[in-house]
Amino acid sequence: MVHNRLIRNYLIIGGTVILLMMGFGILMLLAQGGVLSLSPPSFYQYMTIHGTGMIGAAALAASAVMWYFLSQHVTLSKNIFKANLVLFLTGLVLVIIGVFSFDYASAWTFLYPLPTLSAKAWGTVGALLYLFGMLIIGIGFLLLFIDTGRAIIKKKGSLAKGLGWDVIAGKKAEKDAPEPAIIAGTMVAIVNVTALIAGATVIMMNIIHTVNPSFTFDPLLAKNLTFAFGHVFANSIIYMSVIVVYELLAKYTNRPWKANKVFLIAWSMSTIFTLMIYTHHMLMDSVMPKWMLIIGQVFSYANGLPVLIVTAYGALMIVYKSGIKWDMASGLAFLSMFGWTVGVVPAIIDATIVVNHVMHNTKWVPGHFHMYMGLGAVVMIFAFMYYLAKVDGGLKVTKLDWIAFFSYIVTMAAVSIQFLVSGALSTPRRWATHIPEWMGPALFGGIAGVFLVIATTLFIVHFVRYILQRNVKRNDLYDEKLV
Amino acid sequence: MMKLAILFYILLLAPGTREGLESVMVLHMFLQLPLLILVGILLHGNRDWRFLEKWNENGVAGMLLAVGVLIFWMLPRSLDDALTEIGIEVWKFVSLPLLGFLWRNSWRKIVGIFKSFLYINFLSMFGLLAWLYLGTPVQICNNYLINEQQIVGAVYLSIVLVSILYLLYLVFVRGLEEEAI
Amino acid sequence: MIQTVAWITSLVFMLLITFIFLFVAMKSTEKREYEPIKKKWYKARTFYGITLVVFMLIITIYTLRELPYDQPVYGKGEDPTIVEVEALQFGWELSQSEFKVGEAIEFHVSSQDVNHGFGLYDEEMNMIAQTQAMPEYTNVVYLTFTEPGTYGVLCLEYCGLAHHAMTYQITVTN
Amino acid sequence: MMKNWCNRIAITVSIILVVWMWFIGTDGFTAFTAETARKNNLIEAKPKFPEVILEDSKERTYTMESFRGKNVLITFVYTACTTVCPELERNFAEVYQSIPASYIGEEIVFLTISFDPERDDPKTLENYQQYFQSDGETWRMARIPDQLQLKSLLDAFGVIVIPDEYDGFSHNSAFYFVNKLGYLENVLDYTDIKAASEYVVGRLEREI
Repeated sequence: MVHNRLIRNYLIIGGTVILLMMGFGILMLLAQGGVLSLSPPSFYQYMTIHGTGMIGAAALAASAVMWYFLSQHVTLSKNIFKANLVLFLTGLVLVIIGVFSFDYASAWTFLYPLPTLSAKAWGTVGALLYLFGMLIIGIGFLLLFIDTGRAIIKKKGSLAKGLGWDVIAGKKAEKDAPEPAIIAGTMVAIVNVTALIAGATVIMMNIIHTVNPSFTFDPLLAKNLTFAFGHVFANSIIYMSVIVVYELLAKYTNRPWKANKVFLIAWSMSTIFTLMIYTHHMLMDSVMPKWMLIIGQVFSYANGLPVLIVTAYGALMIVYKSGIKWDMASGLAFLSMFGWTVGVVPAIIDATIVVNHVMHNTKWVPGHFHMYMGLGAVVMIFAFMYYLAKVDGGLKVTKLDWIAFFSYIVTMAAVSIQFLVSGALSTPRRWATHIPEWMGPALFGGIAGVFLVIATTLFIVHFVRYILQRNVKRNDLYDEKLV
Repeated sequence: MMKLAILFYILLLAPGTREGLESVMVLHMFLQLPLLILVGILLHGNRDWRFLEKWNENGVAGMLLAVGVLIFWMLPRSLDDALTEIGIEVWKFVSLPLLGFLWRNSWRKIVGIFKSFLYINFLSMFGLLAWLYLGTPVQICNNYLINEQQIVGAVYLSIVLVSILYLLYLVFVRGLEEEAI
Repeated sequence: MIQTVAWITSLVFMLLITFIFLFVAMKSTEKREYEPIKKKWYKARTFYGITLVVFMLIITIYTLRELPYDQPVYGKGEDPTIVEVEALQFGWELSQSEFKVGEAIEFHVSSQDVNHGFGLYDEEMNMIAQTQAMPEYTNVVYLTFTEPGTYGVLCLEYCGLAHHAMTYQITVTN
Repeated sequence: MMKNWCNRIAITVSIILVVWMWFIGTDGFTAFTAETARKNNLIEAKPKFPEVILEDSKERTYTMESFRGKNVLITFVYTACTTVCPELERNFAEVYQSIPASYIGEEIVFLTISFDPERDDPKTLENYQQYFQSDGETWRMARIPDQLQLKSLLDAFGVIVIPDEYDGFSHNSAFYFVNKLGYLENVLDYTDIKAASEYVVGRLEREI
């Protein structure tokens, strides 16, 4: 029933791309730290590929996590899942050609009209390759999430029931609430289909403008749509991956992690807030309607509540005095909840308008998302990789894996914190060169990054070993093996 | 059904209605074009059309052609050319009924997920066109005034809004009994 | 200074969260029945949740009192100096670049090509204000310099290959 | 099996048909609006500026013959226009200023032609000049008093002018580059000042 080969392909491609993108991250930090001389065009090309690649790869791997657990409850189309992978790789190739062969470097935010007005740094071809690449990747994901949504509707009747609104309303007992995988799947289907509609519109718009520059569009609306797409899509990564935490911690502790009313309300809140709070990216556009900006702050605060009160709290409660047997998978799952929670703090601080006024687009911003992506979402993906290697391949971990585990925590935290420190020092984000006062943290981060890459490589190596194993009867035997 | 379709077609071809509908951009785009599509749908009716069972087995071929024609008529160029070039005008009266015919034939045959995909795709395409026609300061169609362009944009926008509401109704309230979307 | 407050607040809460997770991890190997734990901590959660919501509400109200978008109230005869700021790849054009301490200034920021960010830095390279420079739109920053010195304008929105070179200098005298 | 084959052929044929249709309809994916198509055709056809009599702001009358030996950059406007024309002329002025002074008047003349001869008499045109610092000599503004002649010019250069309900016109806009022999050589996007002035300067330098 579960198509492990496809899942493995998703994870290994996602994991490897993440690893490679870390490499580009190190190069950028070292260049900013003043020890590596990198020409600005190369720096910005690396920056473009780093952002695009990280988000794309993490979303790819996260969708495999969701697919694995969701397909145990609803009927998902294997063909669509396969098509998404093919489209992703096709799009990726176009993006890579656009960036490296045609010097395209508009950052993954490609704010209109930058793809067209590049000050002659790149031509129409580069921009079109990149934009079409993104469009193709988007189509793949759109198909995947439509399939997710349709499968849930088929099983549950409607998306409202997928989010358990009938349970919230009291029409149904709490014990009949949908499984966490279904709730998360519903939420992600809703927000990502919305995000991808916005994304397709704004990408097509950029394509039209690139082909025919006399067609102009409203730049403020373009910015809104771009962030509505980018913010939601990036956010959804963690909501897809978190399913592994629900499943794993419940199994390892032998304590049920069932949805109750509070849980359901929390997820419904996340659904709505995730769609609304992209405006916190635009707090420094005073031409925006003021109420939208205030919403940006208020709901960014509120969006911290579901995770702080329900998800993280639930994780702590389930682990507390449970006699859990720690292994790499459960350790990473627990770590990821820590990463997510701790990453919420600088995010909320930055969403405060008065703070944003002096911190927006400083390195504080990458600081907070490296924290909850690097210590949160991506760690969930690694947790799933170790879980799969164990239950499906019966692969044992070595001491090296544990060394990698702890060095990953330290180095990823170091990378995030150096960004935050830089942000507090007002270091602007996305600068190819730094003045001497700003170089220290960047250099520190670059060096930490090298160790981070080593740790991640060990994670990936473990997973590759599992893939390369032969003559193992692959099946889901977790119950016997864990307890 | 078929008689009705032919009658309708002749009516649309009549010089009076034709010129009347084409003189105003919004009527041209949102009345004449859809009515021509309707002709094709009526022409198809409820018949089986045996040969299409073979040639349009899973609906993909028909749908591709239909969508291709539809996108062609959304290019601002085509609308302009239909007024100035007789060849394009003839093509309009041939291709759009064909579109309706193929659409009717294929919609029931294609897999559910592609219906959803098409629906969602048109949301973003119509939204884009609304944005283009409403916002751009340059004249997109040479044969129509700029303010006509904006009315067209407004109609596109309203179509998008209604479609979004309908979609929300479907996925949150009614659910997807097959063929619903 | 706001950056320091933000940094310290973040640090405090991040450390708090770290301690809680460490504590739970340390207690995890002990084995107890789940039901009593659940009961006790669900109760605690209600309290914790309410406290958190109230705390956030207070912070929200406190931080939303004065927003950088609001035009300050000018005293009688105190007309603000309006400075037109135009950004373009890759430089700044300001209608005026010398100011006096205490002078009420409004920077009207726009762009001729792509999106840029108008970031104002003091002599120690700390940011004191910013807004986005957008084509077709004009964003406004209200500022009154309190210290004389040389201030910098840095581009804060990625705008192309010379983004980092897009700087400008402002002089403020007594 | 047979059925399957038919279906596959139908899909392939559909795709080919669609691509072919788009290809024909957009002149090989080069022109998505009638305006671009018009420009492309003009650049291809290189029509001659017709024999029409111009009357400029200084009430002089002449034909294009008098510019023989000089390139002429042309725009079409009507002075009562409040939307596109002022922008067109502002951009025109910027192109004018970006041309090296030694070329101005010697190698190239700027010419703004009004297609509203009734309202745009020499007096109005002279007024209009002041908004854009046009000197009336190296950048002239003129009308074509004869309606038939005007129409022949608009038709030759593909300028579409539709009267609207508020006594104004909807019209398409561009910079028209006419060479020393009086043939239209290029139609430039008026919104892209940089590209237009680069083209003109490059063109003049090549000639010298």
